[in-house]
Amino acid sequence: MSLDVRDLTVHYRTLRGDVHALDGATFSVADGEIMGLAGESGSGKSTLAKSLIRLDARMKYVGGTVELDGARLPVDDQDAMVPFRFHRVSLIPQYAMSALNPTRRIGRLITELLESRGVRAAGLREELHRRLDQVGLSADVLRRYPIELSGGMKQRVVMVLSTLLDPSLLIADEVTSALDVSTQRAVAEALVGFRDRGHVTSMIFVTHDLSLAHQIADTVLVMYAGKPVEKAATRTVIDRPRHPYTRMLLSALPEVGVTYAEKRLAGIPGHPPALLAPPTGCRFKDRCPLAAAECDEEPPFAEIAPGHRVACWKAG
Amino acid sequence: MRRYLARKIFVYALTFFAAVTINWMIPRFMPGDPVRTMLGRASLSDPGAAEAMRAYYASLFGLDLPVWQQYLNFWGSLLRGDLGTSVWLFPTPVTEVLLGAVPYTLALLVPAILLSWVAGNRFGAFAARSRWLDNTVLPLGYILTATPYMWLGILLAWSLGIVAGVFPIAGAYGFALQPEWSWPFVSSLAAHWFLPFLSLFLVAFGGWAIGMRNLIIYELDADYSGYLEALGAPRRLVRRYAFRNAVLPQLTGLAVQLGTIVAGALLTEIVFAYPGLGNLVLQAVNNRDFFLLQGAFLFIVIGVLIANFIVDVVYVLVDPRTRTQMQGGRA
Amino acid sequence: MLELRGLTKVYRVGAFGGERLHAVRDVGLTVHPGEVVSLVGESGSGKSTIGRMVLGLAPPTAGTVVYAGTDVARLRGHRRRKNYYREVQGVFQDPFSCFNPVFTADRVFALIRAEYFPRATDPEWRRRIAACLDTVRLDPAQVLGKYPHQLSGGQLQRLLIARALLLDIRLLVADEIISMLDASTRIDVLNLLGDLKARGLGILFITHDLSLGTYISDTTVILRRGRIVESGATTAVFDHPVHPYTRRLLASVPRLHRTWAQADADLAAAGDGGGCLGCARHPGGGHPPVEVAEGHLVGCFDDSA
Amino acid sequence: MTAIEPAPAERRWGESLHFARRNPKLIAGTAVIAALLLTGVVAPLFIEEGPNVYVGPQGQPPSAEYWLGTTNFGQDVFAQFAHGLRATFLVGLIGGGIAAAVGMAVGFTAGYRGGLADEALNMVTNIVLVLPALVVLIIAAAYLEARGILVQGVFIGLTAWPWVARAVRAQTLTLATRDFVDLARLSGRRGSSIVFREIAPNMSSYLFMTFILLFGGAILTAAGLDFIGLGPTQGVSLGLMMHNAVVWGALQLGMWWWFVPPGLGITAIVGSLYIMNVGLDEVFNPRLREL
Amino acid sequence: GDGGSGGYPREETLYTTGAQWGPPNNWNPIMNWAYTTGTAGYVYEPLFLYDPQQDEYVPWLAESGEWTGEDTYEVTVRDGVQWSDGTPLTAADVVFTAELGKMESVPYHNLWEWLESAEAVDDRTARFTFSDPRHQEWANWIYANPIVPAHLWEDRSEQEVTAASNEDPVGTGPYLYETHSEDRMVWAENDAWWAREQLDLNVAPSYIVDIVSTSNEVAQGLLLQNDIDLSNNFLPGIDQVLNGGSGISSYYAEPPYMVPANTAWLVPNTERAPMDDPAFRRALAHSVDVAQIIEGPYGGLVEPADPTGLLPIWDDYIDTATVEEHGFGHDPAEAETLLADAGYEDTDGDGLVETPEGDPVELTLIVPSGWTDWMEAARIIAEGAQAVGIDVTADFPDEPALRDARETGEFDLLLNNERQMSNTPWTYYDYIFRTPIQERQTTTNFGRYDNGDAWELVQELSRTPVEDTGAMQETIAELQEIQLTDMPLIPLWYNGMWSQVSNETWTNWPSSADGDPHHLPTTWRNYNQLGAVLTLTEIEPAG
Ligand SMILES: Nc1ncnc2c1ncn2[C@@H]1O[C@H](COP(=O)(O)OP(=O)(O)OP(=O)(O)O)[C@@H](O)[C@H]1O
Ligand SMILES: Nc1ncnc2c1ncn2[C@@H]1O[C@H](COP(=O)(O)OP(=O)(O)OP(=O)(O)O)[C@@H](O)[C@H]1O
Ligand SMILES: [Mg+2]
Ligand SMILES: [Mg+2]
Repeated sequence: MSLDVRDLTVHYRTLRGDVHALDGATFSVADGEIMGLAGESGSGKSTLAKSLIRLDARMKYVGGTVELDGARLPVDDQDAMVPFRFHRVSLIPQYAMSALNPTRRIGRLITELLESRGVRAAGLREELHRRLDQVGLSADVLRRYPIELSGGMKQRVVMVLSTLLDPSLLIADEVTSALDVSTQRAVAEALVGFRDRGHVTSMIFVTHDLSLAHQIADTVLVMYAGKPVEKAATRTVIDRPRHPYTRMLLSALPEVGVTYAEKRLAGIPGHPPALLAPPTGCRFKDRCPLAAAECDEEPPFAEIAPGHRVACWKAG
Repeated sequence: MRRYLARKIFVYALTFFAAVTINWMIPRFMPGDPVRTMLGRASLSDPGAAEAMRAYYASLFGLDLPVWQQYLNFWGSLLRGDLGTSVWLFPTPVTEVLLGAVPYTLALLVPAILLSWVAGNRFGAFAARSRWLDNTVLPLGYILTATPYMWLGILLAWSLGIVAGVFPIAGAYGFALQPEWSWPFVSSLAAHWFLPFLSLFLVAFGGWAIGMRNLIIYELDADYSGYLEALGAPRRLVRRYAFRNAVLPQLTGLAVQLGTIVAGALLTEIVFAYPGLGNLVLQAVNNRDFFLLQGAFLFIVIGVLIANFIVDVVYVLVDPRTRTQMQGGRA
Repeated sequence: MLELRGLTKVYRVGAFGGERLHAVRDVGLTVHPGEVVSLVGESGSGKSTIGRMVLGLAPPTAGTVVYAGTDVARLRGHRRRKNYYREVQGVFQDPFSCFNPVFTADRVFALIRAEYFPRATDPEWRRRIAACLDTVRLDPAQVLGKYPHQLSGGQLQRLLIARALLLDIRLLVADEIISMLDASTRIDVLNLLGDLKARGLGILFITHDLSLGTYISDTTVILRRGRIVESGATTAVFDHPVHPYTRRLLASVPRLHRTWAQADADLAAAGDGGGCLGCARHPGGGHPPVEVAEGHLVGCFDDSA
Repeated sequence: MTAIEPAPAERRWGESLHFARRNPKLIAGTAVIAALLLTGVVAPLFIEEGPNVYVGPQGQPPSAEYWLGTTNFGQDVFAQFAHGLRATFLVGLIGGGIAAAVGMAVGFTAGYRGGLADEALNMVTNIVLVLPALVVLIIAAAYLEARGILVQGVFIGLTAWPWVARAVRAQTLTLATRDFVDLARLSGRRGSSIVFREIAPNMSSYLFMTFILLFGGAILTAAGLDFIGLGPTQGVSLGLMMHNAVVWGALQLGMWWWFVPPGLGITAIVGSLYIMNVGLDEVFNPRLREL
Repeated sequence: GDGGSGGYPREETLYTTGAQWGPPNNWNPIMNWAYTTGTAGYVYEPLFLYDPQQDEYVPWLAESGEWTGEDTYEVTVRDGVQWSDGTPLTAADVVFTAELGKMESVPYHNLWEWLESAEAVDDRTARFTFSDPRHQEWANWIYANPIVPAHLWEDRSEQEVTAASNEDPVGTGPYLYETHSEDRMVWAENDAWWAREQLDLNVAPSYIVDIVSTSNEVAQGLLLQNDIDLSNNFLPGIDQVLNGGSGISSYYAEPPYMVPANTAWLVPNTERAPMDDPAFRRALAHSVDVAQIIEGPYGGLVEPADPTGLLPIWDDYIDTATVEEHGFGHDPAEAETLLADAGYEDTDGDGLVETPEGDPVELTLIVPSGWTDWMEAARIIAEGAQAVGIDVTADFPDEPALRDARETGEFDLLLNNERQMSNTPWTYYDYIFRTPIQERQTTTNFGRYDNGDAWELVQELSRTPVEDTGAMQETIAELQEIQLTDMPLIPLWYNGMWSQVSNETWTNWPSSADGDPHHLPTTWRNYNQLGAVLTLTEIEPAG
């Protein structure tokens, strides 16, 4: 068991009250697993990703536990988290384009960061070059400033840097959303390559695009309104989704070849609930065609088949 | 990079041209013609003598030529370093008068600017560190920048000079001394220099501290800081990066603020009767010596231009971003 | 109805505009009433620039945009431009940035009213808006009087379409209007465009997502570095891509039922060596657009240019 | 949703008000300004004689009768202070107002028009920026035979605008790339109304803060001019009071009540304006709020 | 202060300030409006000194001088006087100096309007022959103008004479140029000064450091800190210090403390109505509350002027009977009566009078902006005038503008005090009455008062020998009669010869007290010729 998250709850403090952006997430990621984390915008994907490594000033840890490789990850204590960061848990942020200090040469930045974490940079130089090579960058980039690189290059530099210490868990938050299809593919495949070579043990790959998750993830966790609604092996989620939300989401995806004239697809009516005061019970019930009285009670995130969990009364 | 500097130099050249032209206009389009000022002071009661003297001075100042020729001559003599003759200190050349004063002004300005900039930036970065410092010390910074230069000068002169009698409050060095490399002279020079320097320093210091504090907050909030923290970088490193990046806009700020600080130096010199450009400007105004005034103006503008240029060059050297943009690369 | 001929756009960048950037080069295409033309290409290929030129927001460096027989670049004067915008409108990628955040969302309607219908009475105007909102399937009560942040991206995007429909438009330039939307709302907007097309509207549909391109478009134009590399009927282009770039794009599209590996395998199975199929007939590396099938054109350009 | 965070108006104003009420900097700054403004507006109404009338004994320290003492000639320092506040606020208003107007006009035009207009205006801005304002003002003031607060304000305004123009230009440039500007053009709007009705409202808080800084700057500049003796030839201002106090030997004679209040007044006004500005920044700018 | 260590020994150095307002840059005695303080007096010396207190001409470079005929005057130059380069002073130097005046741009060019020739009869005798023997004016010239060395100056062009800074001054006086910098001028004692032997005079300070004034208040600070021994600045509020036993003293121990040095006049433009009406001018004169000016801005540092405006040194020339009859003082009631009698009534009920023709009276009194004491005075004058119904407002244009208005006659009322103390009241009457009126009145008669008879009298006075006080008094009485009835100018107060000294380092300063010397303790321009230089021979180290 690489990562084990139990009831993790994180809120955002705002003027009007707490935004329940992550409300009791329970899931686990196995060694070597790439877990796709999918869901609509605002469903809490980034919140989950961030809370596993560093809560920002606006975020408030409310409850739950995280275990990494059998040891408790002190996500509630930012100072205690420091030793874990980079070494054990690492992140490729959503803002990879602007993640590098614009006034430092990349090589120097990496050296300084490593030294500050007590790692001798010289010892890692060769490995660094090798990994840059793996993602198709020449060692030359180390002498350049971030501004001199294209978006895709920066993305890959961040990727290499984040995984340099072979973390157990890598969180990649929408790392490809801003790229066009061919670059997106290259980056995504590079990530898989990292896992295959053991640079990272397991990975959470955040995306809003299920078809992209399908390309590289072993399992997919679908979130809705701050809660996980379904987790299963990727094929299972794509081919035999059990949660009505997942199903509707998939049916709304146009595929190459499908045309309006031939097959008119339908979206999901309605809106996700406001997370300031989330409704009780199942959060999808207002938009769910199957909703019934029992949905007023919150469905458990139950395992209905091995490795397949769904939070729906009707899924059973 | 070369193109960037070329462009800058072009702007500076244009500014210089505009300044010189304005400058040339000063004595010519001001009320109270300089020749009449001279005559007035010579108190000639005889109309004939007055007329003769008038013609004499008019030709001396070159005011009897057609306007366009005056303008060209002005450029000509300017390039020879000749700024004309002072009316007030007739017949001393303006350049000579100014060169006597410039060292004092520079002696105040250069250390005040550099030290306040360095100290203000350090302090601002330091204050942004804690809520407590931020709330107690920074208001002080605001008060300091809001203080009129001369008022701070007055307060210092009054409290430390007149009441406490610790510092002298007039002149550049003791009146009993002659410039020489001796301990009494140097210490006297320093004692006279200190208060005007201090008031300049303090006001400017406040401004830099606040600027830095605001910038560093933005920098600490920037994505790259967040990334560093997510990778567990110690606050020291994050702050160092933030500081370095925040210093860059402060450098530009230096260029923008230069004029204000120079103005502050002029006012401070007046308060402390420090024999620099400020006092000259004041006397030039009081004595309607527009040739001196234009000379002082030109000196100051050139000084500010040079300083601006230095800042620009330094900026290019320290900020990689400008360099790439200059190469036409896209951000 | 809309015809682009030899459209070229060169931006001057760098200090003093010393560098030139060829954003669009020699692009020609037509949009007929009731036709959806997809403009597909990677980021920076010049799609938006074409859209902006069509909308008269950027003057072309060379070539012409001809709409209903008139050259758009020649539409000098406020009145003429207004008349053009009465028939041609645009909707942009980012619905949030299309609304002025300090005003309520329906200000976009008010602007149209102020410029085009200054004499409309309030009830008349309300009726008109209601009709348009109905077309885009929005409930007036839900969207009017609200600030942009109180509405979802899909709602905002639909408001923008409704805004365009207030005028009797004949042509809509839709620049990546769905890429910012969630999968669940995307399809609604696409369906809406489909409905409009059915009513005879010509649509220039700009996207970098090929899978969306096929859903409603009749014609697909693939753009690369400002040039058209392949164009033709959507089905033709997707089913029989000729240019290697098109094929590479298609293979990179993440699809639900086919992984990248499978796509590569398929290509390999088809014996695709990665060359341009058009070049088979025009050897010698690079050729101007040629017709490989009816209405299916392929251009092969030297990349170094 | 991607990185673009909407800056929603209603919530913004509502939140702004919320934070404004809770922001000690803003409250303190506003309170001081209000108090001084009130003094400047109201107190002169109760002072029957003008500020320059000899009303009492000469050179008296503060007392119950003369709150801030009297000058060498027996003028009431408080009366001068109150009138001076008025003049000082006026100069700030005129100078700041004109600088803001010119700076915005130039900034908006340069930023929105772009191209040649931008190049030219940029050049002008850079030139004026580099010329040391006070020296230019000294010359301009020396040029005038009779100087009033109004003219002083106008002159100050005409030299203080360049950095505003720069800042507004930069802001306009970013805002002009926002799609709603293009959309307004598609709605048949003219350039000028796009600038003033679409772009400017988005910068309102920024523009307001700019004005505050200009206001304070104008006051300081005016004080400097007054101090050199190039202040208004009629009337009182705080700078002129300082000038008079110094000229009449208040320092040497230890008449602190003569030279402390005007300087303190200026510092209080400008300092409060600056602090208000930080307060406003914190109110409008969510990123600064937690600090 | 920190002046104690190093440099010039404090007890041998005299620190002065108040005359030099800009960096020292000019040691040319011909440019008498621009030379560095001390150039005339310390370095270049005149033939005579004039002691105004004693009304005495003190032979200086001249051993004697007398009118040898109706039109001729002969000077005998002192024997054994040497220029500081060792060359002896001769009559040729005197003649040369006078002849410099033939250059148009030399300030005393108009000397040659009435001087016919100057010649050196022998080494020690110079003879002047006059076309118009103006005794008073000549007496003035002969002490006011220092002699320059012919052997160094004779090759100089007009420009070098009148517009060069003459660095390296070579004179005959008690001091030599030592050094100068931006803010000071240092003079060192001339050990070879002729007066040591010949007159047994010795200047006490080995050094004089004259500090450039940047402002009065700075001078005040320096004086109070004993960094300065003699300050010739106007120091408002100094009376508080003088009374405080601080070692600072002035000429008089009681108000006005200062020696009256010139008269401040209210100048009405007599070419403009209603100032062209003597009755109106008289009424205006009665409205001015001089006492309030003296108490207010001046804090008692000045005295009200005599109705004739003559300085106290000229008390003997005041015709008391005339003053008795026509004199005036602050008397609002009288002013109102005078106005009413002359037909100035308030016809429209605004509290302000109109002219007999019914035109409104709206007058502006101008003084230069920044001249704070005068600005205050102007306000008080305006208030006084308002109080009697004359609408006067004070306005403060810039000095050049004011000067221009003054010269061209584009003004209603102004203040002026440009005539200083001198050897004869003739200089005052010249100032008041000189005609014909020029397009520009640059130095005299700013009010453009045109009275040919009066000017005849002034010229007559000019020709009266200076010893003939009786004749002078007669002519002056007639002038005073005209002056007091016609009121071309309204005298207000005597400006002081601002002078405050510190007794810390130097004592025995001149004062009015018995036993103290009586010379003028000042460094002001042209006052050395009035005997101020003698102060230096009388002060004593305090130590
Ligand atoms: N700083 C914040 N303050 C208040 N609420 C926030 C903040 N950040 C995010 N939220 C809210 O928390 C919820 C979850 O946000 P989160 O960023 O985790 O979503 P996401 O699934 O990553 O969406 P996206 O696909 O847009 O990145 C949303 O409703 C969002 O509005
Ligand atoms: N105003 C401009 N000035 C200079 N260059 C520009 C400008 N607008 C666009 N460009 C450049 O022109 C090229 C084409 O840009 P365009 O926006 O048309 O691409 P796009 O295909 O729409 O890309 P995306 O998918 O990212 O929107 C790009 O290289 C871009 O940087
Ligand atoms: Mg996210
Ligand atoms: Mg685009």
